[in-house]
Amino acid sequence: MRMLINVPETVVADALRGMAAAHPELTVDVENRVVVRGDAPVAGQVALVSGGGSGHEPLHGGFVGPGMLAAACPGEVFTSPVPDQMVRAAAAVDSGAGVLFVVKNYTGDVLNFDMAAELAEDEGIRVAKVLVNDDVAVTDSLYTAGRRGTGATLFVEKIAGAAAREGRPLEQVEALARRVNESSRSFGVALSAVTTPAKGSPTFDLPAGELELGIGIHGEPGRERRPMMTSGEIAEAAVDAVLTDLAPRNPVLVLVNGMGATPLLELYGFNAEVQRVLGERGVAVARTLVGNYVTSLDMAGASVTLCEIDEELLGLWDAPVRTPGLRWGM
Amino acid sequence: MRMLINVPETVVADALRGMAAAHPELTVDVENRVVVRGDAPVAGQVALVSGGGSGHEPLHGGFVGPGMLAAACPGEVFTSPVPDQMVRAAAAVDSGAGVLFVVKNYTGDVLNFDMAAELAEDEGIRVAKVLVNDDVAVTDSLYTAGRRGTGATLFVEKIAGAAAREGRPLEQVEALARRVNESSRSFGVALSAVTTPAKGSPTFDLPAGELELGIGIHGEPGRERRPMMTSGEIAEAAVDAVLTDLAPRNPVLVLVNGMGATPLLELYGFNAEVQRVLGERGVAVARTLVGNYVTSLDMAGASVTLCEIDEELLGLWDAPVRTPGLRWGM
Amino acid sequence: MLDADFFRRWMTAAAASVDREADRLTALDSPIGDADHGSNLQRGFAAVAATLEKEAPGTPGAVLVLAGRQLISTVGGASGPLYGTLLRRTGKALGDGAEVSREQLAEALRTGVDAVRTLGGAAPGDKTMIDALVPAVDALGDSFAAARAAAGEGAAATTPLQARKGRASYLGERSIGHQDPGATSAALLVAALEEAAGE
Amino acid sequence: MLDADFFRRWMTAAAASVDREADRLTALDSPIGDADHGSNLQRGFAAVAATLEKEAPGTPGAVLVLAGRQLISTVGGASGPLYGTLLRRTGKALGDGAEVSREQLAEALRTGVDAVRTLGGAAPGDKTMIDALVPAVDALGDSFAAARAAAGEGAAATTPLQARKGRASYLGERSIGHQDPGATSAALLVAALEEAAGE
Ligand SMILES: Nc1ncnc2c1ncn2[C@@H]1O[C@H](COP(=O)(O)OP(=O)(O)O)[C@@H](O)[C@H]1O
Ligand SMILES: Nc1ncnc2c1ncn2[C@@H]1O[C@H](COP(=O)(O)OP(=O)(O)O)[C@@H](O)[C@H]1O
Ligand SMILES: [Mg+2]
Ligand SMILES: [Mg+2]
Ligand SMILES: [Mg+2]
Ligand SMILES: [Mg+2]
Repeated sequence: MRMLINVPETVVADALRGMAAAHPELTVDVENRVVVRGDAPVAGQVALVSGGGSGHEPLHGGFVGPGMLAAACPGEVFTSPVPDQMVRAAAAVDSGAGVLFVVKNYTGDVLNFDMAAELAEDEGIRVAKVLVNDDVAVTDSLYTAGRRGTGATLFVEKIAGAAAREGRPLEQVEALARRVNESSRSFGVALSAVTTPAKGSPTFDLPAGELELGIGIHGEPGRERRPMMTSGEIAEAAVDAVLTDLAPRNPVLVLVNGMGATPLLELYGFNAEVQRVLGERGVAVARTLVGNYVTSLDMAGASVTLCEIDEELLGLWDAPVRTPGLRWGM
Repeated sequence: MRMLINVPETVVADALRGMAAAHPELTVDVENRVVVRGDAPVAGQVALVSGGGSGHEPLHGGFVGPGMLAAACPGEVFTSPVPDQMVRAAAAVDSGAGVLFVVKNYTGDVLNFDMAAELAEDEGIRVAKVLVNDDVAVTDSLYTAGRRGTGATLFVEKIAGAAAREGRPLEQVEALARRVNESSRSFGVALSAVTTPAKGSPTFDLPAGELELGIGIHGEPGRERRPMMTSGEIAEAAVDAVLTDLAPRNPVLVLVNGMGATPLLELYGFNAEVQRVLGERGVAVARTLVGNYVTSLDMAGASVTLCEIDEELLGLWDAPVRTPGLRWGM
Repeated sequence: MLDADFFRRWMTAAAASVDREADRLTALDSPIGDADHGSNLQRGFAAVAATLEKEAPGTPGAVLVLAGRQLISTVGGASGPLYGTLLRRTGKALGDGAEVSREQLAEALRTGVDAVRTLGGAAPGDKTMIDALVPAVDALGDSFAAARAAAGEGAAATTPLQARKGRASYLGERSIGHQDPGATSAALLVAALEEAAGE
Repeated sequence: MLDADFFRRWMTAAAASVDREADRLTALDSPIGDADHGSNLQRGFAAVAATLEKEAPGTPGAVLVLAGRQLISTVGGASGPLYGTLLRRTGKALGDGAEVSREQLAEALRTGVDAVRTLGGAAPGDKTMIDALVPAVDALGDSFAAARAAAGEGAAATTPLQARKGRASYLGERSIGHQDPGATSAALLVAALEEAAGE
């Protein structure tokens, strides 16, 4: 085990203590596992609440703050949080304007957030939900649990968060979030398996010199294993996979996302290839974000997310945001 | 080889192309390997120029922008840049107010920047230099090349960059940079070796279950190999090593820096332990930064940097900065 | 007849068994999942055992409702709401009598399993816990031993299946050839019934 | 006597030898350095060979000055300025005659090595390229073969030393037991002299 931890059992609690120390502007409830922006509830603003298994940092706790999430609920590593967390978060951030749950489409997240929504509504909180399901590696059919939520979560949380900050009503924020999700598609590759603290060894065996195409963010293998490809070939595979499902006529936001252990040097080089392929396919790029945003612990690899936008969405994307993981304009 | 690259020879050029695409606010000269803020030269402002081997991203290219570096010169992976790059960068950013070279203390960096300074002065540019040498794992003596420059580079570049933005003269910016360096100390640990693109295999053999104490950022082994320690024990070793050489009476800036492949979840957990130890040692903390800032490609591990500050330095630290890697207030 | 004590023994036996088998459950969850099923259930059933000891509910139904709630509040993931619902709905179906027969339990458990099917949308053959639970409920009318055997066979029979629900479904054909972790833990849960009965 | 052509052959032979041995040099730079010495010199000497072919300087001194400048502009790291200075200062010391004797070369090379010592601050025994260069210069008065042998021995003798300069010095006692990459490449450079002389 090559881990900078105390014991596997306290990994999430330890991280929350460390977050609290580094970010006094957040209120971190370590015991109940809720990260809330320090000034919540904000009068007149819809509050975005998200959450999911830990191990994808900065998602979601690192996206709490003005212009993005009002609160985040971290579960155990790769395990959806429990309903109690979301109910507590909703109660802490609701100003009366309502709460939007941003839920990545995994069976566990969906079931736990659904239960939380029922319980929160029982407490008199207005709750809307948006499901993020952008991963084209999974076919959305009767034969699967449906497309997974991955990189588009960042776009949904940022853009809907900006709309909430403008004071738009719950229905509008929800509709916008849904539109961002529907306009977004992702595809990821892994160059190494992931090692969870609880297991202590790689979740699957990926020999050097091979890669997994179409991976998720939970250390599960992909749809296909292939001999190693160049950065250019991977960019072609990823972009073309995304474009089979999304045919943008407007410019796109591009997220070139690292899975955790791929150096920024390589990510930027990969971005050069992604941009080349987009150019060759006639896709115009409005903004590009390169970095480790929706990660999978120490997995090496990357994903590409495209989000087709219009003037409204671009304005909301560019709007100020102030969180540990994404910050500009304030 | 688990690398997201085309061929080892083009890794740096590819990354620069990808940076150019993601950051239109920067001027990236891919052929000559110089990253310059788009609005340079800025009248009346001293210009900071740094550089070093690639593989430490976001350092240095990711710290180019208002409030930090005017330009950066990336060398090959782990290889100091050549003087031609620094001369070109200095010429591009000098407004007449002079240029400050921020140089990490490695033989290669020192020699190449020295040659560049001579050449730039021949071209009529006023050049001052500050050496960053904060790593307490190396004794600064006749028997070594002197302490290495690591995490403190970020503090020097940020604080001196803020002073330059205020329009302070070259001598003052230089003196301030030197003061930040002298007030800073670092210590790092590695949980895995690093794999460079050119070599394609780990630079040394570190069995799982062992760690290296007192490492640098170039994949060199540390001073000592030990059986695996807990996050809390590592925090004690690192903080205590720093405090043998720095006895802060004022509050400190804390950088809990990831070496590249250690997940943010673990880094935050490690920060919790670092803060605990600092508290136990009676060191007051003014600000904490947690993340991958001064990296070593895909090395797992972390370093701790402390910088003792006063009101002036804190004000400059908090001042707005707008770069790809560090951004707040604008 | 089965009293509250039997149901507490069931949960304690399940907790012990899940604790013993946690690494194997997580290992099964690695090639076709996210390597957390063992630690998820270990955490959940430890909490169940602790709560039952503290609160000591007096009827079979109350034991299961409390256990189910506890699972929902501590497990997370897919298995938390699903197993939580299984126990909670089974417990509710048992009503508030002080004792129930094995046949009543079988019937209540069928209600619980139906609730799991409704919640998760999985049918038999989808390579989930359902594939162990359904045959177990069918066999429970005969004996605890028969239920245990049926659940074990159901779990083993998931190996050649292609997953259509849960995380394993992302793998498509690559999910074939691996036993489902949830079906495996369901078989442990059913086996614990036999243990509780002391048979 | 040695003309410009001899010096071009020297540089070409050095480039070929560094190219052949690049992986070994990088491997030596791994346990006590940063695993780039081979690719550094490979890049640098390839550039030297290309420039000499294009510009074809006419005197021994001009060949080395140009080669040295090229190394400074393309290698980076510690070895770029050091080897660049070595060749540049040796070239300058050779003056602008069309031919030089082996003895003149030995003298000029001593000037070059002294410049490297001044620039890098390393003394013999510090486990650097100096440990191969100094004995080579001493032996060059005898013959190219003697210089080659002396440089090789000097490089080999760095193995038991503790480094006091360069990256390897960070390792303290852990640098003992490894041959210095720069001393090894210096020995290649000296050996290329013999090759250029066709001896
Ligand atoms: N929709 C579903 N219906 C029934 N059981 C399911 C469903 N989805 C997943 N499961 C069961 O849950 C098990 C996985 O549980 P666990 O690993 O704890 O949760 P997660 O998949 O969220 O990590 C699977 O092996 C499967 O048996
Ligand atoms: N101060 C010095 N004086 C002389 N030679 C040095 C000095 N520092 C380093 N060297 C030589 O340079 C070699 C390393 O070169 P290289 O790997 O290319 O540069 P870097 O150390 O910057 O990565 C060492 O093996 C040593 O022989
Ligand atoms: Mg899970
Ligand atoms: Mg180097
Ligand atoms: Mg799982
Ligand atoms: Mg080197």
